[in-house]
Amino acid sequence: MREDLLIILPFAGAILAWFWPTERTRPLLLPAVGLAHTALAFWLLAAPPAVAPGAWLGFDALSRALLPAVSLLFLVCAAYSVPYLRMRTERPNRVFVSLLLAILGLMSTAHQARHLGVLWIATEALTFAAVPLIHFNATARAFEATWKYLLIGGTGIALSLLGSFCLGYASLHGGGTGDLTFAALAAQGASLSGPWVTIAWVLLLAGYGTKMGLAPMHTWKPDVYGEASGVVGAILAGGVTTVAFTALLRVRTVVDAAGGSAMAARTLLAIGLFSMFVAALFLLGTRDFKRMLAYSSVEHMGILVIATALGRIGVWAALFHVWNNSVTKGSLFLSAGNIRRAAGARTADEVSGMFAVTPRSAAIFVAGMFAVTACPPFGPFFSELLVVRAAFAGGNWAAAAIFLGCLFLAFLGMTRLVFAVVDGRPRASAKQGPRQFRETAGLIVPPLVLLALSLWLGLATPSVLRDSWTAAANQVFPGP
Amino acid sequence: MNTAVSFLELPARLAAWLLLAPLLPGIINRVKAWVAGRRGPPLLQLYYDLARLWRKSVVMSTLASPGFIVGPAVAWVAVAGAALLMPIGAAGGALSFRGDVLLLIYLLALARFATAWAALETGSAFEGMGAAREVSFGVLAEAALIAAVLSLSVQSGSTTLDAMLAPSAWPGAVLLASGLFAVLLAENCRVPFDDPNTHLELTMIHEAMVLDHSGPPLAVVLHGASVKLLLFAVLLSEAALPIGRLAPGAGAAALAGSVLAVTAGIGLVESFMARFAFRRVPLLLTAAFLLCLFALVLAWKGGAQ
Amino acid sequence: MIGSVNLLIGLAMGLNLMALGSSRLPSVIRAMAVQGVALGLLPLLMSEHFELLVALAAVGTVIIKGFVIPHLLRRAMRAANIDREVEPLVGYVPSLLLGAAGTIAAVAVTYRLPLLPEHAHTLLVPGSLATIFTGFILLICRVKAISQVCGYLILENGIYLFGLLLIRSTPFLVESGILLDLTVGVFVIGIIADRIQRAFDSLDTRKLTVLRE
Amino acid sequence: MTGDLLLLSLICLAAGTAVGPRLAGAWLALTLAGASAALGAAILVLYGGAAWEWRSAVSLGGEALHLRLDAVSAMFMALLGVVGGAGAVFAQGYWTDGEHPDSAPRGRLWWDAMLLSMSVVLLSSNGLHFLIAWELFAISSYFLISLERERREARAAGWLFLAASHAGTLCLFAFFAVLAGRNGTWDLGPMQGRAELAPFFWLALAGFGVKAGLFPMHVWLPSAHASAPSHVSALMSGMAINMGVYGIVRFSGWMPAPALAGWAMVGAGACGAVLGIAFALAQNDLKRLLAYCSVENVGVIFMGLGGAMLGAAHGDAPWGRLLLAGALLHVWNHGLCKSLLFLCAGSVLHATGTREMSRLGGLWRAMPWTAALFAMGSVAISGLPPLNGFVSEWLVYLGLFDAVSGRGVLGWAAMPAAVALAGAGALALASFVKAGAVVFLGAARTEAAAPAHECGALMRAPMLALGGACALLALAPAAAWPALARATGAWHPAWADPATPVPLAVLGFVNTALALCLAAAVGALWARVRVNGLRRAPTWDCGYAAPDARMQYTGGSFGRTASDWFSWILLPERVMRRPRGPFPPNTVLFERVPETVLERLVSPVAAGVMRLASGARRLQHGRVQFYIVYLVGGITVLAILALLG
Repeated sequence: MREDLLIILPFAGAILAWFWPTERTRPLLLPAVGLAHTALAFWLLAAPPAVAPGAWLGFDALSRALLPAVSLLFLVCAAYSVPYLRMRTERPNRVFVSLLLAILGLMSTAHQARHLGVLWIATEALTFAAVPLIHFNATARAFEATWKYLLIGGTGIALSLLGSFCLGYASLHGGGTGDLTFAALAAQGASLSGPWVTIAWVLLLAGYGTKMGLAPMHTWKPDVYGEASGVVGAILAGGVTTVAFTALLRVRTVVDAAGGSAMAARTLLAIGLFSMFVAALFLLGTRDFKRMLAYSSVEHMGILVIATALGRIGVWAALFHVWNNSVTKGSLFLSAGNIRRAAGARTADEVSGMFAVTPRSAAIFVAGMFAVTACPPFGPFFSELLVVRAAFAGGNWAAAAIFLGCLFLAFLGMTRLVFAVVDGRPRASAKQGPRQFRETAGLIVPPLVLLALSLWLGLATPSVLRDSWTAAANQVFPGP
Repeated sequence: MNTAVSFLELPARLAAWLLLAPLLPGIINRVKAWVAGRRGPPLLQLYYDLARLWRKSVVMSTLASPGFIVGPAVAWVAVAGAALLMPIGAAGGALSFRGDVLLLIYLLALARFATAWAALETGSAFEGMGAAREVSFGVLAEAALIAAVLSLSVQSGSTTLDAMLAPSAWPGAVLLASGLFAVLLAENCRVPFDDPNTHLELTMIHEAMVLDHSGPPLAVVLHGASVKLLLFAVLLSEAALPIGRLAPGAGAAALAGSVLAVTAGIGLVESFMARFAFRRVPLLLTAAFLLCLFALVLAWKGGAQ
Repeated sequence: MIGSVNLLIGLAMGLNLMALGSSRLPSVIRAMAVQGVALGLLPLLMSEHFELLVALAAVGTVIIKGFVIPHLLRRAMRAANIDREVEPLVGYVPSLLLGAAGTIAAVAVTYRLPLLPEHAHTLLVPGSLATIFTGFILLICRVKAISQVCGYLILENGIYLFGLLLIRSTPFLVESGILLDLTVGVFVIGIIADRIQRAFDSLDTRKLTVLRE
Repeated sequence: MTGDLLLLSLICLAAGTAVGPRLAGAWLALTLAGASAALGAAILVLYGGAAWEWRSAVSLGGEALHLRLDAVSAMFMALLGVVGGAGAVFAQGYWTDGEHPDSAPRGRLWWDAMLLSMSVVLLSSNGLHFLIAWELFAISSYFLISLERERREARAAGWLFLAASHAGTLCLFAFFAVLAGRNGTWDLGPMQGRAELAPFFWLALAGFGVKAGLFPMHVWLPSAHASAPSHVSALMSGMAINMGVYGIVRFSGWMPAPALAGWAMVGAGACGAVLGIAFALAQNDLKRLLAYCSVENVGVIFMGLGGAMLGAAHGDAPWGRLLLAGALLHVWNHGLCKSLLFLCAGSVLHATGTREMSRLGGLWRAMPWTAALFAMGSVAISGLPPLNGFVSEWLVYLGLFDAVSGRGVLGWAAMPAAVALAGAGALALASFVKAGAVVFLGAARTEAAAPAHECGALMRAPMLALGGACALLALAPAAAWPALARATGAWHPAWADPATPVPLAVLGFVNTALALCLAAAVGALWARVRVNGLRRAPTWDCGYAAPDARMQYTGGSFGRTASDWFSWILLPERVMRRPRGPFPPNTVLFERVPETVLERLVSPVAAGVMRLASGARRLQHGRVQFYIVYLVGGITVLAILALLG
């Protein structure tokens, strides 16, 4: 029941928001619902419910390991979006608020989906629900970004549908009843038709990989993250990508059960390393600090996928990294949003000396940059170190070497760009911002909280989380 | 190792070194005069000069700091100290301990540092040239010197001057002696590296460094130079000949003889050679370094089988 | 019955080539619409005993694919008052040849695929592969936003066709999923196309290259 | 007792980090307290003997805290205390809130942060915590180097440092990850039996070598040390690079090293010693000269370490121990002298506002203290008796001589090393005669040097303290032996014998006697000059009518002879217009000595990578059709990967 509330609550909130009378108070629904949702999620984390084996929806180990992170990120972003929408009174916020809540509901659904079809429907609804949020700014650039998001994301979604059909057909061909719950598919195991499983895996990897933003399917990401507002960027990068990653994990259990484990690992490792490499190259050159965040997100999706290829320890590290990445990216997106708003520009050619203009946001931005490039003592350092360790333990020397090399290039690119933005002398335009930007507590505390969370996750990972990750890893890799 | 220092011995040695040293330039000049068929200056000329300088008053550049006076004193003490470390035949050194050879070399380096520093006090371009040449050629000379003592230490298996300088005659000795002789000429600014009694500042090394010195400081500089010359002469003789193994009397005689021979050799070189162009000086020093290096390899290989 | 199914699928495959070859947007839209109707009818033919839900879903598909979407697109086209030329990136003849090659390849590939006996003799798999391929060609080779939308919808048709393989096992899921996809997707796409046209007063995607490195 | 002192020091430094930006006075007190507590703890371990070890149930990042201060880390901890404290005092006079309202508070914060992280690095005996502290140390040094954010030069130097040190850190990532994987725990400790770990020592060598500025990984060092505020340069050069040395000492002692590593270290050390000082000789920027001199000394230290590893590998040869002791003592000596010299340079910079030697001169009159201390530092760093630099180089020499006399194959390593050491020593002498003379002697070359003033007491006190420490180590080197004996023992159990193998006491006696004789001689000569009478007159000008300050020998011309021998690697860039004709137009001479490894080796590679990157970025051209092509291509490749193999 509680787990259903996770889904019902946000949708109810969305509907409420749609019919809410006043523009000024509507945003308050976001933190309200977010708070309830987070409380519920953590309660479930502490006291997980039993899951009926055949259920289409259920709060199983995997959703227990990941959903709270998404919920937490949403809560903080919701808190941030209240003062943010105060600043954006020129735009009506009905669609924004209700769709944000709807997205939360859809994310909860997708995380809890134990059925191939339900998972797909939720993901694809998520894709389309995000569209109005992306062109919230209603600029020409925003529409262009939306268009690309739609076309590429839609194609990806279509491919994952095809993949789902193939998997279903694999089960049918193997004499299955066509029950598309993951449990049933995994139970069917070796009798699944091998070729169809392989085709399904490739299509699903490509499809959900498009949602995650793995190279070379990442092309929509910089445009969207660059044009969308900080809140939306944070939720897309920290929440929606997580959904796609969960989907891949669930599918992988089936593929492993069908005996395609080696093939899955091979493809995951390849696409992960490629994503990291591409992201590193782009990070080296980009001058736009919001697009930089997009490429960094591509890099971290690559890290997740690589970790997934490295067996159970790898998956454990990946789950850990999902939490770290969500909170750290969140703080980066929010502080970057502040800086962008204060400077009125987004490229290092137009922005500099932000330490003088927005000292707090700049400090958070720099700290978050160090955090996301795996500098201790923040969370990502620990998870990425675990990934490296897993790679060495598995004897993947080349993979580990490429991994570290890409980390290095990414670090070079990000430090150069970030310090170019925060250091030096502020431009005259930024001195008195185009739209008098003030660093109010409401705009500073949320990113700060996320940063603190990243620190806390690294230095004192709560045992309940560790246990949940262990359980999830065991669910992804059953058996000894 | 006898680290005990008897109270009589030390002053005696010191006196010997300090009093005998100024003879050498005199001898060299006599030899040159004899070759050139002139009468030349008296043998004790340097003693007279030192005495006169010691009584003179001092003219000091307005730019110079007290370092201008300190430098010569430091250099003189360093050279004298090095001399005390130098074993004299079987008698050994005044103070002998493991690794004293390095102290000796670095005391000479200290002297070089002090002289160059004092030279630059005046801000004169001549002293600048002299100091620059001194320290630059010093690099090669020091490398050669280290190679030389390293070969001695390999030969004798010790790093104590007493033991190192009492070797049995060995094939490398000739190489070593020739190398050391070249180093001696360079370190003491003799022809062909430098011409002590030229009067064209642009071509001088040591003399250029002390252009502005006068009175007692100049006396100290000149005396220190002569002590250094004697020191190298002794080092060369003892490195080349097995003096340490002779009976005390014979040893002393042999030592004195060989020092005289070296001095005369210097005089002959100065009479028969012209000063090299500066760009050729490094070549000559490198040659000296290589000679010492060959000696080293010879010693190292020789002991192997 | 297999015969009639194959007939419809064959028709759809023919429409693929028409969509590829036609130089005018309206005919491309028409091709897409007719294809949608044809495929929408298939489930009614394939499920031997009548199921209400399936029937509803089928009808819905026919309505949306056959009438709503074409209407939306025509409206967007009219609003954008763009010339009706498709303006291909790759010419018609090459794309036609490509499509034909794709169709042949699809048939060839199908023989390599392990299929259940009852599907082995239908054109389902080759038809869907050919249609998907066509969709991709349109997506890649056309510059007009609307023709790309058509490409996307044809791609969807192909996938729908493939989904019919599962019509026996999980009929309702397939139907409803695809239905949802189309409704939401097309509405959104329609809206965005509309907005883009207002923002750029054109639906030429070559104008949409501001966002780049 | 040790534990309490360490705790006290950590607490003080943490508190200093917290209050630094606000309260300068409290910060100074806390920093001094912390530094002296660290020093005290180190002395307790070094002379009390017992290593201190502490395991706690408190876990950080899932690992239980495990701290240890043994003789090896205590050697470095002691230096940390001295340099950190001295630099802090100096900063109060040198980088005041009044002159730098923006950066001074940040400087105080990062100073303590850096001291704190360095001491945690020295203490932590757990790989994970070691890495954390190591990276924090790197980041805080970055912020210290680029303290003057508004200066592009400082920013660039800081970024170069950050990039280089991150490359090293990633090597350490791999290194510790492998160790953790092979040992099954992050806990660190002696793992000498595990021969299979040997190849991973290379990772450590790369990772720590970058931080130590081991040639040719020193590319970041000159600009970082030159552009940082001088007290930071002192800390960087006196302590930070020694952290890299610490890493090597630590892990070469704890794990088996490949046979080749010792040779490589001796080779790199020898090259670094000679080439580093050659670069120094060619510099015109006073602080760059000092920075390159650090490269030289690190080279000397690595010669000793590499030799020690060879000695340990060849039957624990006693000369190996001499080399190790010499290297460790040289860490102390170099740290003290070099921070002293950087502080002197700082006071020059503070007084004149320029680091270019060619614009200075004749400063001794205005700043006698600085001049005298710089002269002392120069003698010490050139390894001349009676000062401390000689003592450690003497130990290294003895080790090398014995190694050659051993007549083993190792002679091939020791012989070149000894010659290189001699050459480096002589070149160092040349460099520092040049530096001291051009800056402090003669006449002021430009008006920049004219309004110079002696530094205040707050800046003079730490300089005097460091000078005193140098003198102490020089006159009583035997006092350092117990510490060295314990350190060598902690590094290699076979080398724990407390008896001195070499007459350090005699050397100390000789140094003292020498110092006394020098004083006496100087006094006597001075008295004699007084008696005879002293007259001041212009420098003898060989008939020139008007001697001019610009007629003086410049640093460039002074070092020219020797640096020409190294022009094959220095590759100096000269722009020269000689005077020609009866009425020559104004002549020009511009000289610049680039950082060859950086500009001829690293930059081209970086440029290549950037070309690749900009090529890749052209793929993000915004045409959505092609994006779909990428997508299809991706699927195809994935399919091929899935089906093949």
